[in-house]
Amino acid sequence: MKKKELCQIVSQEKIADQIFELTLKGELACEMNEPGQFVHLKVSDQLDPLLRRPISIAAIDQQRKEFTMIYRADGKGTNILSKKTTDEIIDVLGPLGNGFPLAEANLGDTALLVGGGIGVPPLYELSKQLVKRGVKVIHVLGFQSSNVVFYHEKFSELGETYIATVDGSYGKKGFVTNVIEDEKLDFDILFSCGPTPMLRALEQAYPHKKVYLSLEERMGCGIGACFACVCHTGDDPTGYSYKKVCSDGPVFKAGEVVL
Amino acid sequence: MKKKELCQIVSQEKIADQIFELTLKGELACEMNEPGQFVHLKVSDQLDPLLRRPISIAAIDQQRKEFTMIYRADGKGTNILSKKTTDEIIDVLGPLGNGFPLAEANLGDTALLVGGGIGVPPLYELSKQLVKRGVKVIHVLGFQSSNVVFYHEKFSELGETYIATVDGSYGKKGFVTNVIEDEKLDFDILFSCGPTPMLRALEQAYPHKKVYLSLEERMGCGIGACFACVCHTGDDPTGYSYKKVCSDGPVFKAGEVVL
Amino acid sequence: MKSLQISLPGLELKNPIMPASGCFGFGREFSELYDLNLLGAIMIKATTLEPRFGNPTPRVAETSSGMLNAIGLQNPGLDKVLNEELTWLSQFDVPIIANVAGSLEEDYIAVAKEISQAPNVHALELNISCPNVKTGGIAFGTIPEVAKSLTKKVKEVSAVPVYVKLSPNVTNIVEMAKAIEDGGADGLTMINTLIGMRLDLKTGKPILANQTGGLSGPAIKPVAIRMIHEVSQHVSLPIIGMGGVQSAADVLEFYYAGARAVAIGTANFVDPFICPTIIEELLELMNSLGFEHISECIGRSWNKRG
Amino acid sequence: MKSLQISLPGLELKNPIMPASGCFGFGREFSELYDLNLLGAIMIKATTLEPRFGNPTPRVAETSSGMLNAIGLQNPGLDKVLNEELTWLSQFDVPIIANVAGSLEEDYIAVAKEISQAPNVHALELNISCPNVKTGGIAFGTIPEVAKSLTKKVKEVSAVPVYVKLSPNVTNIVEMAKAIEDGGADGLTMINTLIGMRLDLKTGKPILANQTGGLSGPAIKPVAIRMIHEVSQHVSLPIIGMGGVQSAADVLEFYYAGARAVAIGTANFVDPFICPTIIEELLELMNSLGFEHISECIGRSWNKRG
Ligand SMILES: Cc1cc2nc3c(=O)[nH]c(=O)nc-3n(C[C@H](O)[C@H](O)[C@H](O)COP(=O)(O)OP(=O)(O)OC[C@H]3O[C@@H](n4cnc5c(N)ncnc54)[C@H](O)[C@@H]3O)c2cc1C
Ligand SMILES: Cc1cc2nc3c(=O)[nH]c(=O)nc-3n(C[C@H](O)[C@H](O)[C@H](O)COP(=O)(O)OP(=O)(O)OC[C@H]3O[C@@H](n4cnc5c(N)ncnc54)[C@H](O)[C@@H]3O)c2cc1C
Ligand SMILES: Cc1cc2nc3c(=O)[nH]c(=O)nc-3n(C[C@H](O)[C@H](O)[C@H](O)COP(=O)(O)O)c2cc1C
Ligand SMILES: Cc1cc2nc3c(=O)[nH]c(=O)nc-3n(C[C@H](O)[C@H](O)[C@H](O)COP(=O)(O)O)c2cc1C
Ligand code: FES
Ligand code: FES
Repeated sequence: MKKKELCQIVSQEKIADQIFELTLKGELACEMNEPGQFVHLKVSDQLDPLLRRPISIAAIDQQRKEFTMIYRADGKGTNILSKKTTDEIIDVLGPLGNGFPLAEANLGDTALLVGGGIGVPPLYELSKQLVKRGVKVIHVLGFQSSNVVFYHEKFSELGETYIATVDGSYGKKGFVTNVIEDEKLDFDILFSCGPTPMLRALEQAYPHKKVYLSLEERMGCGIGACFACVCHTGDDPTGYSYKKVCSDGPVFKAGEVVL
Repeated sequence: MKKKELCQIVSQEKIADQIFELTLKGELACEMNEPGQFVHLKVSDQLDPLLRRPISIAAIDQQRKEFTMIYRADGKGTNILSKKTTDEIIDVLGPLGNGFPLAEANLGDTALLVGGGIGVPPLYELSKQLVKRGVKVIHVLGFQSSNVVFYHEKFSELGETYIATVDGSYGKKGFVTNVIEDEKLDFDILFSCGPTPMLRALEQAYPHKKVYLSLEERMGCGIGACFACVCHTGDDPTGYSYKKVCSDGPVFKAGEVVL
Repeated sequence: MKSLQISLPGLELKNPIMPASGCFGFGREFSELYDLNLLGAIMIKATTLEPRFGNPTPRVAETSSGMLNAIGLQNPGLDKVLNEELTWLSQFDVPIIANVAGSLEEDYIAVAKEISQAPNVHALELNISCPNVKTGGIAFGTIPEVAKSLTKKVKEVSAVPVYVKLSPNVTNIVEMAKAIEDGGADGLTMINTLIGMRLDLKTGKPILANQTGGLSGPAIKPVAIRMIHEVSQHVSLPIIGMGGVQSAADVLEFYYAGARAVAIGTANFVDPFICPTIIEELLELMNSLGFEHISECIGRSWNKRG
Repeated sequence: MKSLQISLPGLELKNPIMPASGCFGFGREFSELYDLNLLGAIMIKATTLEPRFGNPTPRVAETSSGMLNAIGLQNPGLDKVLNEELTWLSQFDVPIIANVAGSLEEDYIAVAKEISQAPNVHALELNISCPNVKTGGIAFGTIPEVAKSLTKKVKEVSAVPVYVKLSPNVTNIVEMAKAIEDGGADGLTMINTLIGMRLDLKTGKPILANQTGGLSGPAIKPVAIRMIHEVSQHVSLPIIGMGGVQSAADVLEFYYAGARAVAIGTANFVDPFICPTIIEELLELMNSLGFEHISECIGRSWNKRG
């Protein structure tokens, strides 16, 4: 169930250039059952910045009632967030949205997890849960350059992991799609989160495979009430049919919505 | 000289109901030469609350480069301020305005210092400096009730100190003016800071004495540029003549401006 | 809770707090979070005759203490609103104020006529002020004669009292309000959003796909207060106030200005529990200020009692 | 520093940053803090024919990400401004834009004629948009014909180019701008403040003695951007943009919208060093975004280059 809770910072650490790993403690953690869901964070008690920020859940530890996020301190809100320290309190709304459908991956299947930039984080919890279910995971993670690469080792512990950087300063040079082709990676199911062009490329490359994509869109409410985050559905003769990224997504089956 | 400086919090302590004592460290302290001046504080890095808050300087320690303020956490800005803790940084503009004219009190004179509520703080540094100059000080301090009384002991260390509370829950019951009459306090010079009705009563009660009053007004710039804080001057046939509380005051000679 | 009860034309409210149109959908999402029966009323999302998809995304952008939106009146259309949304809402004991929008006079009239007959719709809110729709629309909200004529025609067909929602994007808000009063409206709701825009630092282009959007949130509260203060002294229609309300203190500020009830928009995104929270805090705040009934606060900024 | 140089009618600016009228007095206070020669220009406080005391206090109130002011055009009057303030300012190598205000057409004309002859006054800014003065004033800023006529008459007597300052409190800002262009203005400055109000929680009464005041600060930036974006595409006059600027990024947003120079008002109160700070940061920001000259940014939100 969705809850609003004042969660305490367990730890916040810079793990790459402008990239922060934030772990919070809260009862909320016990409601987090699907990897790929997100939380909506209020980064300030004041009226500016006003809106919450949507951030994916990157790891869940229900026993300790903790959950972890990884985010880039980019604009105003995330910069404020990055200055908070242990024991400070953050107002969290979540968990929100629908995550990756674990049940679609069967025991013994190979799942390809493809992440780009700050789309990588939700794949970490996904990978952990897939591994736990006996699914073989392969990770292909794309970043701009070496200074913003994170979690290489953590992903490697769970399965084969390829890193691509646009400038070639770390791992393979190029895009994640290049890596998948070059390495001739085969899979039964593909899960991805990252920039829209990447998602679009994956959708087009594997029209006959099971492909699940996690989308991003600017949000107001985060719970499905304001219609800020809608997208057109894939097969829609009327043009009126829509899905909301926040409450129908953020994860959609490839083809379900127009990227 | 006026400066803008990021000052570090040395200590912040609650000393009465909603009343906080805040000590900051900064080079600014060395510029503070007159008791009765104020600083203009930015309580948040964000755009809300937007404006600075004027707060009087209550004590100066130039050797340690520290200065102390006492304020009531009342509205939005002062409440934010009150949550800051040691080592946090505050953006301070100051020292601003003109303080109490120490030189008007001669060696051996008796100075009556009359404060009301959050008008009391600047009288503390004033009293210290008067005592240092060999002036005898008597303090009459008025508060709403016992729970908001502060610095009784500290003032007592410097001279005779009377406390009045409106509800009689501490010291004498009544207003400061009642105390002055009842105790038949005599003086050569009177310095006061507090609510306007109190200042007005004092001005009227002692038309032939040397009386200096510190005013409050809502401020924009705090440095004399915006004309937010003007008041009419006392003797002004045209009606156009004015003084700015922030840069001509906040301390005026009784009669100089219209209260 | 007697001290929060208040009546307006068509509306017997257990309390004066209601979510503003477009910021609460049709209530489904919030019903998962709290009991909608707590609300004084619900202003549902703008309904048009035909379904509308609305504008391309991005549809929202943040501004200092505010936000811009250009949803573009996305809604499932009159039929679905009647048959699915209002029917679903009828399980709650909460009066519904139906926000009616359109591009042509006929559209407004058709929607008003039908939707006003739904048993749980207790009032209409004519949305003549949406800044995010290209065709028509804007004239209704900015030309007094046009507003008056529309109000009149909608009044003729409506089975329930008609409130008209004022746009703040006008030179003379009192003139607009008077024209609408002349048109026979039963009440006013104000204010809708100010027209605004944000440009992206990197691309230089508007952040919103629609370029401009409606500015809402605390940033616009002083504009709303000033307009309600002025209008409430010049027309006798009851006003439902809105624009940047985030707290019980804000609610009182709208009352003092001259409102008889208060709607909450953007704040629902900041805190989805804001409406029930404010209802609770309002009672405490009134107590601490010595008010026995919320109606004592109406127009306190200008009436003699104050 | 070549990359920040820009020319507008009457103004050869070393950089496009200037304090906005009313937020910088006549520069004396700020001259104690930094070298005024750093500034692109200075817009001095509104000058009227006779000295004015202005409104009673309180004259300012804070709002979310903004402030209200109702100074009421306090100024020492034309003679003193000429003989004391402008003379004092002549020690700096900074063009002065003289803000001209009044209640009657004659007042404007008289002030414009005289003040435009001061050697360091390089342009006038006709303040037809001050929301804080009861008599006259407001019609000049809201009725296109009245604005046009005033512009024409002032142009006839002015020895320097005339900029007209637009009020955002109008239904149709483009119509106003076009009328002023027709009147022969050399440029526009926009925006002045939005009319707003705040009420005191305890007393219920307006915080400002004048009741209403002008809303400025970051809260109004999206309104300013939208208006400049619209006006700059419909009239060919150069625009000096303002409204909520707090940073170099904000300056670029105004450029993208269509401004040719940018004024900074309220931010001077938040940080008295804001103007020189922004001038410095603007260069860095332009570099990091790959702009060689500030003029490349003009109208980027709508022009083809962008
Ligand atoms: C479902 C979802 C999950 C996300 N998960 C992550 C994550 O795990 N890690 C991470 O670093 N980022 C994530 N993002 C992106 C993240 O929300 C934005 O980077 C963040 O909101 C930017 O805020 P800001 O204060 O830095 O920028 P500002 O420019 O100050 O933001 C202004 C406004 O725009 C919105 N906004 C700006 N960029 C984006 C964006 N890319 N997507 C959505 N809204 C945006 C903000 O939320 C805010 O409302 C996610 C976005 C979505 C929709
Ligand atoms: C020269 C001077 C010295 C002062 N010294 C002290 C002091 O030593 N201790 C202390 O507790 N208070 C002092 N004050 C009053 C103090 O400035 C206000 O209590 C404070 O600004 C209120 O801010 P807020 O955020 O709590 O209230 P809010 O209501 O959030 O303030 C909103 C706006 O109104 C202004 N404002 C509200 N009340 C006052 C007021 N009484 N005077 C001036 N501006 C006000 C604020 O500065 C702000 O701009 C002084 C005021 C002046 C002018
Ligand atoms: C996302 C969003 C959607 C809105 N949709 C509508 C709408 O459909 N009809 C309408 O009359 N007003 C609409 N509004 C305006 C609000 O009802 C309200 O008048 C305005 O936002 C000011 O209130 P606030 O500051 O509390 O949000 C919308 C506002 C927002 C933020
Ligand atoms: C305290 C104050 C006084 C002002 N006085 C004047 C004035 O005398 N003449 C004028 O044209 N504008 C005046 N303005 C408006 C500003 O010049 C500017 O147009 C407006 O504040 C928007 O810019 P900002 O948000 O950067 O402050 C004043 C604004 C403030 C805040
Ligand atoms: S963010 Fe409001 S509907 Fe998705
Ligand atoms: S506060 Fe600006 S002149 Fe005094």
